Amino acid sequence: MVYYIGAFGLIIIGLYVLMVKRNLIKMIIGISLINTGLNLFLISVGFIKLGTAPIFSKPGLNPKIMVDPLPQAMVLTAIVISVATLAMALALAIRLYEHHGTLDMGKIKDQKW
Amino acid sequence: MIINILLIIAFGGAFLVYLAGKISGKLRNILSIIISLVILTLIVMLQGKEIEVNYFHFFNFPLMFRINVLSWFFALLISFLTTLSLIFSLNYMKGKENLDFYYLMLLLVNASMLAIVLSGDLLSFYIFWETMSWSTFLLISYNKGKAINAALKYIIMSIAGSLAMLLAIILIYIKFQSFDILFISTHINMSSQNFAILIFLLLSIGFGVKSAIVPLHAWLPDAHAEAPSPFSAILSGILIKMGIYGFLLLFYVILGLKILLSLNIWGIKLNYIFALLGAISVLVPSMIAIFQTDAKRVLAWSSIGQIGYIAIGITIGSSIGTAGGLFHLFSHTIFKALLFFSIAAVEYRTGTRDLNKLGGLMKKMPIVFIGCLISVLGLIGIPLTNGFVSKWLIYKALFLNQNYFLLFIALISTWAAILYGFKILHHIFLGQLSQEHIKVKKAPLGMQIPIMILSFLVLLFGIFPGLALKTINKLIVNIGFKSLSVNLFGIVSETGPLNIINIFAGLMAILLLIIIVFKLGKKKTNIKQDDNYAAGSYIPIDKYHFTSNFYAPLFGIIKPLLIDHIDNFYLWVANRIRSLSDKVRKIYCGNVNVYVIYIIGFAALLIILKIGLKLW
Amino acid sequence: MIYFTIILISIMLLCGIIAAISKDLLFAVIAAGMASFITAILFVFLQAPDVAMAEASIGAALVTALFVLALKKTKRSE
Amino acid sequence: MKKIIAILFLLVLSYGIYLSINSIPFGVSKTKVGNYYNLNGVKDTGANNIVTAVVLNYRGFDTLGEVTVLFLAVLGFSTILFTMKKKKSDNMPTPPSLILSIGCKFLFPFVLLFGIYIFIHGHLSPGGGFQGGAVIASAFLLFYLVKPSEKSSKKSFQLIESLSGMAFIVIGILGLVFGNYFLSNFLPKGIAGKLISAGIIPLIYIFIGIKVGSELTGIIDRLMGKNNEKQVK
Repeated sequence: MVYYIGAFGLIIIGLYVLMVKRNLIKMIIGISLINTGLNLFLISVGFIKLGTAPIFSKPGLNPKIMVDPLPQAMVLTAIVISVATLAMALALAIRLYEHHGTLDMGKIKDQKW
Repeated sequence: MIINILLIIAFGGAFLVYLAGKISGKLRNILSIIISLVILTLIVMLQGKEIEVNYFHFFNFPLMFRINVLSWFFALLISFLTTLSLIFSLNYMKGKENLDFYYLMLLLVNASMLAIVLSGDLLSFYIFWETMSWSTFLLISYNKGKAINAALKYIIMSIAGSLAMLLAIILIYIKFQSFDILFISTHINMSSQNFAILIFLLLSIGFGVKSAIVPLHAWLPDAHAEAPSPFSAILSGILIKMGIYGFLLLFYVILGLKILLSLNIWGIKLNYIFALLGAISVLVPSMIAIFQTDAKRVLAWSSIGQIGYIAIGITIGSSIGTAGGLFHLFSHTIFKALLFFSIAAVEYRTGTRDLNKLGGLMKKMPIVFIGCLISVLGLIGIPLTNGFVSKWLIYKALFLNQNYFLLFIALISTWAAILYGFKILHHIFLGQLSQEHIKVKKAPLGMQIPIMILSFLVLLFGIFPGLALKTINKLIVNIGFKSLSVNLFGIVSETGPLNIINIFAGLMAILLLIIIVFKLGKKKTNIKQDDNYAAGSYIPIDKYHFTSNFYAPLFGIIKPLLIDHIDNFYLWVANRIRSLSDKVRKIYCGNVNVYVIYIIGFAALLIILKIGLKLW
Repeated sequence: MIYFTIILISIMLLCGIIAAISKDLLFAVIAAGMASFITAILFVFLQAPDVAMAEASIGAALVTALFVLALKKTKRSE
Repeated sequence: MKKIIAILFLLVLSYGIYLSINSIPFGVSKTKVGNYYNLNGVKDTGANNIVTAVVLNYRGFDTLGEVTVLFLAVLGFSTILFTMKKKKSDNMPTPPSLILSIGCKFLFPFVLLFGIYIFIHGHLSPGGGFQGGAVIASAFLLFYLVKPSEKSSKKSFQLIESLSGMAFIVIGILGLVFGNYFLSNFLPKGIAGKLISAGIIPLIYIFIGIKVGSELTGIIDRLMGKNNEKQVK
């Protein structure tokens, strides 16, 4: 249960950052926090009490008390994708900084109508 | 099978021409003309046949093509005019950009119009209607600049119309579980009157936009003026008649004469309302046309007026009226295309179509002048031109139906037509030749040929109206009217026959009289035009061009009538929508924080609702 | 064991809050990386060694490095 | 003002989340498919690591898509930073300290080796292509920390990346040829627990490792701002 609280705590902190902060890098940090929290939540959903990792590393492991491998596989790929998308977001932030000399969303007027 | 081949040639040929244009321009020109001629021949071969082809099964709906007299009549006009327009384009469009695209779109418009008149079910009708709308849109915007605005206006109204049409088609499908027009027409009398009225109104919006009946005409003047001139001829000559085809289909094929005449809202007959709209379309645009200075704009407004005549003719519901409407459609196609071609030829040589800058071109471009003269005579309805026959039929029908009010309006509008027809003729070909245009040459042969063919046709069908009237008679019998007694020179009706021979003889007698009077009378003395002085100083030749403010007293009288209130209304609506959208746009402020707040806020709202429901 | 987990999670949330409110972006980035690293430890507790490995190497190391490099190209304070 | 609204919304959201996660029991087996994978994974695929089996065999097509997304993101990243100007301060980097430079030089081959170990043993022990690739990328990060002026050949990275991506697809198509479907395990499964076993799984994981490693290294390389000198001039 405490894992759920930790995971959603991270997500809500990330959302707070996205809603309040205007600095672009800060917002990307917020996104990465949401990412981490979501991964934690997915893995903790797949957890089974007293379960073992889904790896037959030594003989005599009972497959019936292994934790769910599916969320793990999904999260594994999600982490790798997240790093690439974060890198892309950072690249955009860097370009915006070069062009406008600021990272403040409120000051970048080109984005507004 | 022959219909399938026809349409494959029409659509495939359009793309083939486009590809040929990538190889060489000449190949493209030749190929396009060959293709249009092949289509024309095939359609001529189809005369009098009634064929039905299922070409495709779309989720259990058989889509079919069907040819009968009505379709054949329209298909012939379409392919004939397209061929002439292509021949005309060869010279007119020479050296312009994106010609491949132009020919592709012209042939696509042609092909989709053919497919519309040949389609036997509402679904394919709608599909080809849309391809026609969109390819027309692309062609109108061909000249860029102002043309894009005109094209946008066109396509927005067109989309509104086709959406209404789509709604009607869906309603029909829900009611009858079929798209087949014949099936619907045999089962329509099982449905209630309100359903028929609904279908009538919805489809009328769709067809009315295309045919530019008055409250829906706002797109037409801009589009006609801004489109490339050979296409303007198609646009005015045949494309707006697609709306009339739709009306014919709706009135006499889908609904049938009996139901059409019985439709009413609170006792007012719908077809009378429609005829009244037609009358307004005749009167007001004709008045507006008088005071335009752009030649193509005059013709554009005049097109709305002539469409009004056709609308009056086909909605009266008598056989002679419908015949008159169809004959006027036919004559209008010929003489309006001729007028557009003449103006285009003048524009091609002089580079302008501003009426106040032109003048005195009669001797410079004789063939074009004769073509323009004949078409203006046809437009006005002088005897021995086809316009006379069609207007005679329409007046006759109005007279027989005792619609004296409509008759009065139609007559007044003819008077307006005389005014603007004369204005065009005078401003371009008569009067003083401007110094700029002294070196103007004759129109090239490729332009003269279509002009000559069309002039010939105007006179041919004016003198021998029976040639066309026989087909039209067959057509109106086909859609459920009683037959007219038609002969080569005219028509026999209840209150008196129309016989061109008599008129011909009478006119010849008058001509003879005039010649005799002039020959016997005093010899005229020639005075040179610029042989005169104002207050002792010589007036340069250019100052003799007195045609800048034609009909000024009249303008003072009917000025309030001439404001295009309907267009202003549309603009008002558009501006309202724009300002509303500006307000809505403030929601999307461009700040990511705010967007996230929207998302979270909405989620919070949902949660509150959920909890609230639980507490309830 | 459960107390240890609770302590770890509170540290993780604390790191997240620091990352959220810190004015110094470098500090915030380090805190976010810290939170990510603690998540990797939690993955081990949750019997997911694969994911833990990925999170430790990517989430904690690479992402932090990316942020630091990006900060070098822009500016450090908010 | 914005903060108050944000906190208010988040409080409501937290309450909603609280309500919904109450209904998700913690520490209980929930999915049938997970059980199936655990029971039959070794028999079906020959891989000891069920996560690997899921990633590459049961849901290999997902992984292909995921690799594509990764590729596209990196492509977008490089496109955005393509014409970046070099800052003048980067021309004179402060030299790294002695400990860092010696330590990194010493560690670089071992970290690289560790990464390769991880993705070769992906089907036997925790780890695999993604993790191994990330470790390789961090090895290169260490390398760049020591020698910021070192130029790496961008072309070779791209070549390796494209070739390994293509190899993945080629293996998939071979599966279509020799087996029944795309990415089917057409090689013999061998004895579970041995290094050479589980058919195509280690093969694919090696390619994924190389691909992810080179992509992430490319990102770091680009962000370090070394390859831009050519484009500026």
